[in-house]
Amino acid sequence: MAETSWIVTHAYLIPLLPLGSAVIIFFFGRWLPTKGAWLGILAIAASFVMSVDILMRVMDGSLTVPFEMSWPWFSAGIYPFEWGVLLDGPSIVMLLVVTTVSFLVQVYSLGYMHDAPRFKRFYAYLSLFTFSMLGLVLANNYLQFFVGWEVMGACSYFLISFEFERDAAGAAGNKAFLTTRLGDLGFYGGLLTIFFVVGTFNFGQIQAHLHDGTVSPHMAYIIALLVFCGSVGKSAQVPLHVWLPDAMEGPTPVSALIHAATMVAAGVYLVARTYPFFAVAPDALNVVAWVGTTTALFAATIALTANDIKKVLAYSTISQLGYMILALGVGGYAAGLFHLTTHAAFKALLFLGAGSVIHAVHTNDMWKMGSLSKQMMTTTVTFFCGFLALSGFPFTSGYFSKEMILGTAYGTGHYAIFAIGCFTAFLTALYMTRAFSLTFLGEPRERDRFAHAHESPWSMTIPLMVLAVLSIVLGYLMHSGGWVEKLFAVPHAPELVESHAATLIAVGSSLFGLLLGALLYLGNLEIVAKLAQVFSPIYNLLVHKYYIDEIYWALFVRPTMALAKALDWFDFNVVDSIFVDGFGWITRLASKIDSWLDDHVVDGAVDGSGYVVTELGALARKAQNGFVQNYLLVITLGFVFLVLWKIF
Amino acid sequence: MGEIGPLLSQLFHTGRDWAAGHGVPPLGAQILMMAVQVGIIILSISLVPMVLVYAERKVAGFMQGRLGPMEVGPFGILQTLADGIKLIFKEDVIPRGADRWVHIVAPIVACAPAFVCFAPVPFGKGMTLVDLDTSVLFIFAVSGISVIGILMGGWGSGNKFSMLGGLRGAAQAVSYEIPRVLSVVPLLMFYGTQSLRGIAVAQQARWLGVLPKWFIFYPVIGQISFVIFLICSVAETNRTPFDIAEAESELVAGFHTEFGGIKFALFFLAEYAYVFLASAMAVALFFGGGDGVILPGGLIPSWIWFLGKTFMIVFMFLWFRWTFPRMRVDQLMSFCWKFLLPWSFVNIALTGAWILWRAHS
Amino acid sequence: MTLYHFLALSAVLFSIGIYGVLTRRNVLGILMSIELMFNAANINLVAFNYYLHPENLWGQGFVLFVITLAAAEAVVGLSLVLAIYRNIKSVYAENMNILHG
Amino acid sequence: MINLPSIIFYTFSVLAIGMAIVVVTSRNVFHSAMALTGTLGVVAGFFALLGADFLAASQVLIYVGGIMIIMLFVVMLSQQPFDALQRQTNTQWLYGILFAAAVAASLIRSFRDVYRGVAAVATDTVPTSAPIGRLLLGDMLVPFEAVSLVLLAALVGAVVFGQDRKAAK
Repeated sequence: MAETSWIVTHAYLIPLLPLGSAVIIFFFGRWLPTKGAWLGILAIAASFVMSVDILMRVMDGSLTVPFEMSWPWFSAGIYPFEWGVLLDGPSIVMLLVVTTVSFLVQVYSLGYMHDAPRFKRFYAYLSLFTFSMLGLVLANNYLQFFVGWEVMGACSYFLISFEFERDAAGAAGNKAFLTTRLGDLGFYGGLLTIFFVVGTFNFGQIQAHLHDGTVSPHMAYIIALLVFCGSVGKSAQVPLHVWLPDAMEGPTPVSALIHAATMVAAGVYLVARTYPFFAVAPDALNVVAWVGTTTALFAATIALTANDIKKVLAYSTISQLGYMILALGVGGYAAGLFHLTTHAAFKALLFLGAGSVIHAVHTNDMWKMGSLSKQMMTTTVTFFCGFLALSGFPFTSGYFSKEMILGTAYGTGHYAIFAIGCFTAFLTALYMTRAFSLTFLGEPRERDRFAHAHESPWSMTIPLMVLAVLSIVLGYLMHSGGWVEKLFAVPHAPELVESHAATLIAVGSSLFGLLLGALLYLGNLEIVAKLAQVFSPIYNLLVHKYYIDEIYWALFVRPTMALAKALDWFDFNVVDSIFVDGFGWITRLASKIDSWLDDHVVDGAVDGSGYVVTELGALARKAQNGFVQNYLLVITLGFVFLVLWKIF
Repeated sequence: MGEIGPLLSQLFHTGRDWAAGHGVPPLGAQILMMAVQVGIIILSISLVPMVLVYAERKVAGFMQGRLGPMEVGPFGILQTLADGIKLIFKEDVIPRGADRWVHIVAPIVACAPAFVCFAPVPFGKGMTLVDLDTSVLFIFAVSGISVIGILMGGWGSGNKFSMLGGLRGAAQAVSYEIPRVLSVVPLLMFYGTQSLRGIAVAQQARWLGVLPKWFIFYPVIGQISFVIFLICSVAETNRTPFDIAEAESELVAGFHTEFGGIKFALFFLAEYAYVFLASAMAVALFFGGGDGVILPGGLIPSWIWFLGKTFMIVFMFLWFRWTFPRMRVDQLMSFCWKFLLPWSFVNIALTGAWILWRAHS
Repeated sequence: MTLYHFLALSAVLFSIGIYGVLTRRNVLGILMSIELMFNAANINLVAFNYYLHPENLWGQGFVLFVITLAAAEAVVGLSLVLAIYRNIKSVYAENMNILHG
Repeated sequence: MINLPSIIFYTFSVLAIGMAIVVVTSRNVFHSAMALTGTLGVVAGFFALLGADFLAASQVLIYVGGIMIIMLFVVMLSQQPFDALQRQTNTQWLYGILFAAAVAASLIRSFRDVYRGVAAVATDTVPTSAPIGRLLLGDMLVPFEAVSLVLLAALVGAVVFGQDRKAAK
């Protein structure tokens, strides 16, 4: 084996550095300058540098992927479990995505969270989150993956409920936690099935077993769908998407990092990791594709009417995640991961930009903003870059990845999906134009807020600028630099039917969306209001997010609570009154009898023995006279006897 | 003048043979010659304090811009002799409340070990009375007995100031004994012997043929050891700046308040004998004993070198006394336990590292 | 000079120590008597070492431990005596009897 | 047989036993302590006689230079003026004498049975400090470390017991 560089053989340090900083900040952060924030930033910066180094080595060919290392973890019976590091295209790109966004968000938070309480804890959670995400990304087996997955879920829960003084934040945290848990249940079942069938968690070994007949196509189908449940939960796909909009209760940097760029993408990554199963069971891929398509369309429509800037972005995130899932579903493994990468850059940018805006005007409601470009130029420009990228404006990074997805959908003959995808692209452009115009252009709608708005500090704008540059050029870099083909190579990529018409339709729908949006929202806003009135049924449906929350409430939460109440009544009236009270009565009767016996029989014996002991003790206490040397005298006597006994 | 060590040894042999030849049993002759040797040592050590007292008064005088004693003899050189005679002829007072026997024995207990301690000191080539293998430990152990004398003096006087002085003095001496012993440990580690003579002999070498390989010249460890040893020796002898136990202005005169005449002289003798002993030890341990510097060819005999260096150290003692202010009793203790003790441990560790390094390179 | 001489001497010292422990009223006296007993035992150890096993030094090593432990014992014992003295203003063993039956 | 060691032995024995008797009989605790100091010194002499030079020095250093001084401290701190006038033996002194005598007699008797006439193997007395050092850091390493822990515990214990809590407040 060729000389492998130190950084590669110690790749496990990439997640461990943030873990170390998390532990230190948790326990000693209080005494560190800036509450240990710089420590977290330093750790993630180191991880970032290591990731870049690894990427460079892969690109110049000095490191051949996949590169795997593993160490024994524990063993259960005959099954050894390992933890390990698997470096291949997806994991390296994810490493970069996670470390970059995490690094920028941590820098950004220095400014954004500056006055927040529990600053130290925030950084500790961020570091812990980064650790779990990186651990997941580097995992070479499902178990380690699952551990990272769950720790990440816990961190997400902590951070959503970070401002737990507000009830909404607490409730949102619970909702997120429980909803994703539902998906994880499927994931867990999938894991058990995998282990039951294959007997190992290691990705490579599983892949080897897939083709030697250990796993029947049926079994693969079941496993693929079960594991996909996890993705649905974590990546907020229909029908488990409800938690993500609510998760916007968390601080904005958290939304950017966890609920836009990294954690929610883990679901996509999971599907990518489970791809061998899907490859065996194409039916499952169809399910995936349609779930993704539905989600993409569904979320995009809701985003059209949302008034909260973060909600718009949240639905947009769901929609884009739908795109990625869609891409994977139609066989566009590379396209999905490519979109994941570019999306991470511009969605993090958009969230951080929104955070900057919120920081300035102290509200989330877009109708209370307007014309902010006059006050915050940097934010506007950078946000505009993100907006273009998300809308798929030609030659921005969103354009390349989205194009690739739609191209794949068309090229593999999924025409319905392609059509819906194009329509979603149109909607995306439309709602993003709406959001951008309402926030930054037009007339200031609330004078006070407008007057007090100001540009954010350096620590917030610099990450924005970095991400803006990435949003614009990343797609081009990866596409024309051949990174996509090199890093996301998959053994059996589908044959694509090239079609310029498809490309034109896709681009055209995006541009049309931009145009329509500009017409509607740059002009007189009253037309928009009128439109809403004309289409009020649809509008209301969208504003109420298709009543999904209400339906869930009626279908699941209410019955559960009613059942709980019924059980409570049963517990109180039946179990308590008959069993517990009845037993109580019997016990009392028994104890009365016992008490009589106790008084007359047992106590008599006790008193009697007590009397005997007292009398004997009175004799014995004379020996214990508190005169130590007297005791010693007796000891000496014993000693003399012993020696004498030995002699004679 | 030449080396007198072999000469003396020859003399003793001759003396023993002569005595044996004149009807004295061999054992008796042996004991007799030992007694002669011991007598010589005791006599010369008894003379040392007289010199030291004179030196002290003169040094004090010069440091304070005075002349010091000038009346008795040329330059007052017979002053201490006169003082000694005076002390010897004074009335021997035993206070009424005193514990009589303890009062009488105390000065002897304080003084006798000081003389015993000189047995293994290598005054020059062949001038070690008893070359004990454990001589360093022996000196520390025996000089520790003097502390008992101090306590006896404090107790036996039947005077609460004396008792307080005795307690303080003993506490101080016991405390400083620890870093003092520990400061010598690096030497024992380094030279692998506890014999003072052995250590002194081991230092008779040169770096690059020029710089003497005395322990004081070993970087860091030598200096730390020496400084700690010197400070502790000053404290052991209850001298300024560590003289809180007998501070004239605070405790009358500490444990020897009630002692007069010859008994006081014995305490006095003990103090100066210990100053001399500490200086001699320092020379043997840190300054190569009788190793000459400038004229290595033996032009100046080793014992002159030894005594010369010893008096240099003695001068440092006197110098300290007239330079530093007195320390408070709590400062004294915390200085010992919180400064000297940790640093002597550090020094031991450093020396260990040094030895390991030396063994591996 | 035989081993028996030393053993007899140490037995006598030990018995004197026992007598002291049994009869001294003063706790300090008891502690001193205990030291006597320790030393008697130490003489035994060194003597056995010298006469029976001159090839090694285990006896002497053991004595070092005894001396060390005696120091520990003395220090703790004496600080206890001081603490008791502060409380009941007495160092007599028969006064320390608040736990008697 | 009169030679130097036996002269020394008998002299030392008389001294040791005499001073030991003073230790247990003296009315003045300070005198007891002084006598004990003497006894310990003589024991050091015995050690030297038995070829244990390092041990002799250690005995003097630790016992005389350390333990006895602390003991004298406590004696000085805890004595009251009338102490020296009080009887210093308790009511069981007669039993004490009897028992001590019994112990001595039985010990000597049993020693005589087993060890009578064991004379020294003729060996040169060699310096013992280096071998003892090797022994302590070699075969006796575990007890050596354990003893260091015991000393630490004693140190802490002495500080805890010794501090005057009322005065500290």
